[in-house]
Amino acid sequence: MKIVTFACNWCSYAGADLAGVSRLKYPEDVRIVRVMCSGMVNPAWILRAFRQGADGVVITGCHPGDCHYMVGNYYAKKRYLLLKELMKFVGFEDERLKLLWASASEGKKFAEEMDSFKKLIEQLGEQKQLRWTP
Amino acid sequence: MNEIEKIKDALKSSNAEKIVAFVRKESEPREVLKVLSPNEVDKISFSPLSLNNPAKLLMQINGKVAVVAKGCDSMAIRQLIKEGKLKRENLFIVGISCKGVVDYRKLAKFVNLSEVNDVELNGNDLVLKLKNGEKRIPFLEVVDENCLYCGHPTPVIYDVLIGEPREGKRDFSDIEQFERLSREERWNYWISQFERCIRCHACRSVCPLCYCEECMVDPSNLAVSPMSTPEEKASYPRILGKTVNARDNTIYHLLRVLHHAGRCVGCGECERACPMELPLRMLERKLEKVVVEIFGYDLNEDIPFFSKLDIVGD
Amino acid sequence: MIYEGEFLKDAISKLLADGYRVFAPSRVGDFHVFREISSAEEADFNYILPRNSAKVAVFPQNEILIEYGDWIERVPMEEKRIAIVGVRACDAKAIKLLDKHFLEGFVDPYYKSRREKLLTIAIACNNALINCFCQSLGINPRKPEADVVVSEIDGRVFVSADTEIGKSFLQGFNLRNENEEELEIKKRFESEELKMREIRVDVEKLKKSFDSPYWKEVAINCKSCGVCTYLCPTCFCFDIYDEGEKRGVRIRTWDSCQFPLHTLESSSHNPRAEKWQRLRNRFYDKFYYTLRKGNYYCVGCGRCIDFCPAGIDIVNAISEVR
Amino acid sequence: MENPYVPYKAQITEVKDEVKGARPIKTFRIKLVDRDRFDYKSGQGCLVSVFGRGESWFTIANSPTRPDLEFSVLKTGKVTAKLHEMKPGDIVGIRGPLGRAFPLEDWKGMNIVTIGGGIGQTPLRSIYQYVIDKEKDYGDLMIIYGARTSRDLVYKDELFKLIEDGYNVQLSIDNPEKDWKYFVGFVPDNVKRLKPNPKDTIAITCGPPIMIKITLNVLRELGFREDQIYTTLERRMKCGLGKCGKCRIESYYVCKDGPVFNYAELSAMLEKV
Amino acid sequence: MSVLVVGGGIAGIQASLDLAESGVKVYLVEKLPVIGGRMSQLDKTFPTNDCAMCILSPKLNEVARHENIEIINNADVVALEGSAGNFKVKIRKRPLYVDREKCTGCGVCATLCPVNAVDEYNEGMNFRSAIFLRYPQAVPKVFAIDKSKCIGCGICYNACVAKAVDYNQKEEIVELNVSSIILAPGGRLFDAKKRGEYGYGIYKNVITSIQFERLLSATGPFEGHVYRSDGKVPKRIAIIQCVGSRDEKTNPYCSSVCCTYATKHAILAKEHIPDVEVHIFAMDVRTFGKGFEEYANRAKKEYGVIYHKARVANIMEKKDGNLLIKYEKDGHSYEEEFDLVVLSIGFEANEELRKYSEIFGIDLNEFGFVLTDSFAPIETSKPGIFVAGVASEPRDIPESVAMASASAAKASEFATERSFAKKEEFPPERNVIGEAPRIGVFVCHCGVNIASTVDVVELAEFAKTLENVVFADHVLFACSADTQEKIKRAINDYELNRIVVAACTPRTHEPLFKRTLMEVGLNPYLFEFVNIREQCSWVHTDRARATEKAKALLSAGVAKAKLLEPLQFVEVEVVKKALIIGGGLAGMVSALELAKQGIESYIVEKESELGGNLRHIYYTIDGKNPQEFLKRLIKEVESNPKIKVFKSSVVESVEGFVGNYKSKIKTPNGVEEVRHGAVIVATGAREYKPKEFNYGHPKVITQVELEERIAKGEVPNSVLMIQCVGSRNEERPYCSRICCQVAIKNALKIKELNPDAEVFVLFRDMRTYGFLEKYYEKASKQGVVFVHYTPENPPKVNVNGEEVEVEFYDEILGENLIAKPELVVLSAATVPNEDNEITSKLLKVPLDANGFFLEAHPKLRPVDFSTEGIFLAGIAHSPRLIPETISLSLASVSRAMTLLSKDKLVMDANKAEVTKERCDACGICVKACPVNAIEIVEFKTRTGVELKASVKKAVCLGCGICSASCPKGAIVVKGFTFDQIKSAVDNLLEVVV
Repeated sequence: MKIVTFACNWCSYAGADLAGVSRLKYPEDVRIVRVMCSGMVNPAWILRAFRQGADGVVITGCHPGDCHYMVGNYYAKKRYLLLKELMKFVGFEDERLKLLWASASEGKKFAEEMDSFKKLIEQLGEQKQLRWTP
Repeated sequence: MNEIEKIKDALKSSNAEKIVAFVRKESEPREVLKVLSPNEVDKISFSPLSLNNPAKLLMQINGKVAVVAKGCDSMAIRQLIKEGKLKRENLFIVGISCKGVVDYRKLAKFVNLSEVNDVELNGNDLVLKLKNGEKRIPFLEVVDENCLYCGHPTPVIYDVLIGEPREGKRDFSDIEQFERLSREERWNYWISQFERCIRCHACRSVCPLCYCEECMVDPSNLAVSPMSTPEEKASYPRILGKTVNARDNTIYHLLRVLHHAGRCVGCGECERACPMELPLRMLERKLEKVVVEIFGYDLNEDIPFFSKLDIVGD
Repeated sequence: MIYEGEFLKDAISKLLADGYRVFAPSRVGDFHVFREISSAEEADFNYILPRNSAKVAVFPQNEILIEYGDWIERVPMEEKRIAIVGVRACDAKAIKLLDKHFLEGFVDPYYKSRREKLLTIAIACNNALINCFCQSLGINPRKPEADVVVSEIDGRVFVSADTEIGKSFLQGFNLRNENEEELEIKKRFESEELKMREIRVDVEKLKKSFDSPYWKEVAINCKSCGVCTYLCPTCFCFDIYDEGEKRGVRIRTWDSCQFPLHTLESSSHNPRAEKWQRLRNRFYDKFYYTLRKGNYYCVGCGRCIDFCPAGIDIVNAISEVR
Repeated sequence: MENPYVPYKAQITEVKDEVKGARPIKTFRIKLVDRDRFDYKSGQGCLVSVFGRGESWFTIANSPTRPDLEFSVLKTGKVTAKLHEMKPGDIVGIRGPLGRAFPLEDWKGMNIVTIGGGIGQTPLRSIYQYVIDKEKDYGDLMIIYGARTSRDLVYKDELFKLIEDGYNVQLSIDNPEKDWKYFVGFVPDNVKRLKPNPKDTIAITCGPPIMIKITLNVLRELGFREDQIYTTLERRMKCGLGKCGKCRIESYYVCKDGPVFNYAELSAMLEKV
Repeated sequence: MSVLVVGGGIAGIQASLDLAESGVKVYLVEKLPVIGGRMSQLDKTFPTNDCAMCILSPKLNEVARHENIEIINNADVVALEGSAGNFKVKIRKRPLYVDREKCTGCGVCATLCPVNAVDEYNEGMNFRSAIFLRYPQAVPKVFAIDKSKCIGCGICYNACVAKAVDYNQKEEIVELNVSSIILAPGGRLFDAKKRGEYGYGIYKNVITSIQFERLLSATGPFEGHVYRSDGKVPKRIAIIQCVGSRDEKTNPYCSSVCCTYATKHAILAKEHIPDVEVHIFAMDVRTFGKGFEEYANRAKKEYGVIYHKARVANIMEKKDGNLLIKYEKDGHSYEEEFDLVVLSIGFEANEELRKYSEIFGIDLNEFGFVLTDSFAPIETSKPGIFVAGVASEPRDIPESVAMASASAAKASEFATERSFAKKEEFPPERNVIGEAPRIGVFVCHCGVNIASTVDVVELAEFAKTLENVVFADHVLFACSADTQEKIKRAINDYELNRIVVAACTPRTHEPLFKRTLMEVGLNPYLFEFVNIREQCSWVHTDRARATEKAKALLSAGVAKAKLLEPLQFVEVEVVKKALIIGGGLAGMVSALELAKQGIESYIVEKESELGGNLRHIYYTIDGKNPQEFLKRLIKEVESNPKIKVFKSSVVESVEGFVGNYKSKIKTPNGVEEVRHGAVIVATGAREYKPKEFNYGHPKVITQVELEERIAKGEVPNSVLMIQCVGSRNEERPYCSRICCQVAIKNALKIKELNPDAEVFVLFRDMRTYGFLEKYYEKASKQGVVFVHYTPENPPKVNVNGEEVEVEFYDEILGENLIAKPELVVLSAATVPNEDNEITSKLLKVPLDANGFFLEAHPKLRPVDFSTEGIFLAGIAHSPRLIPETISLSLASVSRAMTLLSKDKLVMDANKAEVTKERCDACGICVKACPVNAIEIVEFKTRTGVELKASVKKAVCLGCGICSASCPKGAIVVKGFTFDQIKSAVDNLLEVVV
């Protein structure tokens, strides 16, 4: 399983760090890409990730109202919902795309959510719908 | 005075340097968009076969231009004005309250098109003036399906309006019906559609909103300017290869449609242009449904969809 | 010869049984596309012209040239025999033109691997579409050039084979010879012209009007999409690119001279940067440049006219050049 | 070539920095692995393949009379950027020889003038090396070459060596520089100054389009006929076999029917290059 | 001239950094060999549970690197001469026995040293060697020999490759000229043995709070696992408050921080041991700071921490090591068994203060802390010497940090010269454009932190196989000074032009490595950090899989590094003026301090006169006259030529960006436009107008109203005060902090004027923190009756015509009582200003959940906003007392000076940028930008004019909302470009597990 997680620099990345500092465990499949803000996550990256074989993609950002840039997470949510709805519409397993609000102090939440997401993805199995094959 | 004369009169009154309007093709009853000089006004034609959206053509033309625009065309023009691609003061818009256009491919099933001299809408019937005689077809049977869900039959922006204003509607029943299918059914349906796509990019080329000179899905070994460094070129976005397979095609269409959130004007050019008849409008309409129902956004609003922050959806 | 029954369907069943990959028109909604089928039921011959051309069978849109890791790992070649069933005269002629391109000079091994094992079964046209103009290009739609030709005339199925491969294929079928009357019917059928559009190609005029502003005028509404070239049965341009950084495949895909990126050089110079240059290039390519190969590279199928979103019409454009 | 799309395996044996800076040029020397070098003629090219990145066309920069294959690479895109990262011992793919060569056989007994600018010197180098190696077959050799600055000159060492050895090498740079002993000005100006005699002479020019254009005028003024002037063209190339259509000018495929053309052929074309 | 800072704890660090950043030379004297102070021992910080070391360590490194700061470690001040502006100090540098210049901090000596000495850093819970570094992240990273433990075996001397060990090092006396001094030696922790009844030092499982802190810490004795002395994991923990505080026998004052840190300990204990039960025994729960009350509520509700309002009488040890606690609650005695007891020990005055009081000639108060004045909380009794942090009163980190900044402001008044680091200090930048990427990879062991889970050797080998990597190595500590040298050497030797470090989180050490790059002339943006500690080794256990993941992360990092470009810092001119919104105490103090530093300011006050809330305060608890103080302030402000006051005015618009604002002020005389470089928000707060307890009835008034009456001479005969009116409830969960003090102040005043008056105070927790406790004591002694109530059973105020009666439950008597006081006085909450929201929108700065302004970081950036150039002063931050307000206001000036003292501001280069060739000027990004940093601009081209998007670099925050909005990737944030991230994602997925 491969899970790509986009984490905003200010909250979620710090939250993931906290999970580490607290020695909480979550699956190795979760791999974090640092971005400045969840509002920076381009839907093209998400589609690309699925194309390159990601089994799940998580966008994490600050809780609504907590964005370091005031509104970035609202943009993130809009983009996420649009993409998710479209994916659902075409019959893609949209559960594979997840939006998570995690603050810098929610290391525990981060670890738990990653754990349960991994379990969900495991149930779905390997992502084949958008994975590129010659 | 009939419709076409009214249009001509309006165009003549415009003082524009150029006219963008439909002209009848010689070999078939199809109307084609042309750029005419003011003295060629009499060449123009307008009928339920005036299918295309002139908005994209307008972007190529400098100076004052008069244009014949249906409801959806005017939506596109307005959107492009909002996005700074057209200037209102350079446009003279002859708006036409639209009763819907014909699906040319459907029409071909009813009649040998080379026999058709002229078409005209008469009540609920499409009247075909043939080389010998006349044929009536219920308009509903040949109307472009997209027009059945039209939200803006009356132009939203115009200088002269021809015809009585008519109400649009907001109807997502077809989308809702599709949503009720199981996930597997939906996926199978779409994958069988996307499988057919040959990535000729006609959908993108005709779309009035896809005016980017370079697209996200284009390859990256592209020179930006003589001064650009190799790194710059290499950093050009490239999401997909050129290979045409159902999966990459899916990503291409999803990404293209995503860029139209809160922007798609519903003219249906993408579907009309598609040689493989992919139901592209369905995707756009699904997105419109999300934008309208989840976010409560109205295309008529001045503020762009993404910038409207009091709506974040649930 | 005459066949009693649905020859095309029976032929497909036999071809599939013989291990051929069979390409045939298959129905999608209200139209047909040429694609590979796995049973005779998938084919449908109630058509005049499929949306795409039959070139997909010999020159697919994507094809892997090389599979690589650290170095070349595999060079895949077509191993199976291929059959195109239900091809029209225009598309059949187009394959001959593609042969010229791919097999003269450097021999394209991938094309060759398909072509040398190819069986074509054509159908004669009974009707023309609104934008058909093959006759003015010297193609007889009622007498396609193929291994096996099927003509349905007044409810009778005429089957003939001009090539060895066609003849040997027909041996497996229960055919009877035509009688006198039938021979006459067939002869008359083949000599009768269909009513269709005509293209007037004046090479001298084309030569003179190369720099004419006419081309800009024709191209004003051109969208620079690839509909015309991707549907064209004779267009052969392609691109090669590598997918996968560390291990992957070198792929050949169709490309279109109408895309601005087609000719863009890495120095950023683009010899055909403007869309009217590209459109002109397409027209000249079909009717002027390729004369050096001895042919027009147009077979008059009319697809590019039918499906051009801008209504650009090659017949008008070439005929009315000034 | 059995399958002309499949490259030969080759190994880089030497990498030389020609030009450093933002648009660097390196010269690579390569040796085919598992087989001998293919026969080629001056002016022909090859496609160098880096799996994962793609292929790029390079004109072979050394004469067939010399060992191995050399080509010079200006870093502009994905393949060239990758090549620039490579070092001796690395493996690349190579397809060739491709394209039409200079008719050096036909030029026997003639005087040769090569007029090059920037990296356009590559095919000319192959010619002058050939002519030097077969000196008795040819008349006088004049090498005219210039670049924007002295740092942008390629094959500097070799050219200075030729000057030492008494060859007629005429260098130039666009703007004055300290310690520059040779001509200052554009290449066509240098040609104008040197006035090569058109009698029994073939002029081959290669470089930036604008330089070629002006040089052509200068040569015509000096009395060269169109069929005495040769150049090489550049186009986007993918297959190198005259199939993919990208490099096409009219019915010519630059990769197969070119890149060498003489001006008589070029001026007969409708599409001006 | 320069400033001497005594003490290298967080206060000394912050003061030094503020001074240094505003161009003042600083000598930082620390008695230990390393700086970091108490905070370096903390695991987490309340109320955000931020990792203390994570937020401290960047500051440590900043101090170590700052060109204006000289650290004099292992030293004390021994003599002082001269006066303010011209002090001469003598400093004794004790020998480290290690040459500071030579030591690389590699630590080989410590691993070989045969001595086992008690580790003070871990509070005696494990051992260290005689040659040691106090803690791994310590600055300066120099080992020192503890001579008292050294056996002189010579092993370290022989082992040191750098030949840094020098047994013969001698003490040194340094003489310095400084213009002012900041005293920040911190406090001392109470010795728990003095409270014999708790058995500390006798019972093994009774530990102090600082020991518990070390237990919790990942760098503690058990790497973050909480064990008892016998290795058992505790299941029931008791935390006992006020050990050495609020105690007549030891220290009568309140230590202010213990209640909140105990809450933190309880929460962390729960996080470490999910099934643990934690009981806190406290007389009052004093969680009065910003966000603390909410923190305690979370502890109760989310973590199930149990608080007892109780006094612990004694503790007995059982045979199994468990402890029996005897405590009194609601007049009854109880006994309960626990397996671990944590004593929340308080602060005492630092023993060194006595010495300093002599050397410096400054006065101490009755408790031995530095004496200050309510209206001059930063000043000591000697001009030119200032105090910060716990030296003058127990206080928490944010208060100490604010005070440190404030002291920096005061101290720099005397420092007339300012000097800034010159760019030439770094070698000229190497141009790498056009070069093929040559990447150097450094994989960090982080001691065992990474290496125990991830195979770092294999990872370094793997790195060598990656494209463009020309050098890869693994190092013990990537952040150590010797690794920096190694990196520099590798850059030079291998002509590296990109550096990737796989170590901890980039949030801590990124600046360190960037600087290392700059030191060898490499653009700092050619650096990429790969997090294999917090996001790999610490969260995984399976070595093989963790190593595979580390490979993927590294491969993604290298892929991104390939595409990194050199970026240039953004420079902005600074307009050396400030706009101060609000003309109350905070605004005026700020303006005056700015004026002293030579900066002009504009005060915008919405009322018709200056003064704000201070206008309604007539006396202070310590008997000062605020009205006189106010008059003096107003006079000073209005006569100061550097201050322009706009009364009855509001700020209408603020445009621009840090260093360069243009604002419109709507004044009665029309709109004025002013230009300024910074904004100080000092909009204040107000007293809540209660809706409860029949407020509005003539006999039910608020404390402010009472004070007004008393000031007028209307002293009541009987008063009943109700605390927490409008605070600590559902609507306003926060504690208003000041009301307990106000109640006692007024109670004492009434008693003073009318000794026979009856005063009742109904309270939930009396929060008379710090030295205020003595007034609480005094009030009790003077007969003020304090009655506890709970929110579940609040008092009732019944109105009967003109009369009021109050019904309340007395816990000790166990029955409802009825009082009929002359006045019911409500201690009403302090609530945020109504127009905070307008100001917040105007300045684009956030508010917290309660409507107060939200600072950039509650711990270490209490007066900054996350938007640069905007600062926060006074009670717009949160409710606070006069000295605290002054301190916070001075702090905001100090922070503003770090910017206003400069001519040019240098900003981070990770900004959005438009690739013009790709831009279609569709304007989608323009509308998406949250700070309006993008505009459509006309560009001249060869053929005419083209419209393109363009980014105002100084405004851009680099958030990248624009880049995700752009349909063609024409606008990207440098350092996070479309392709850099895409490439990272690709590579993250390519490595097969």
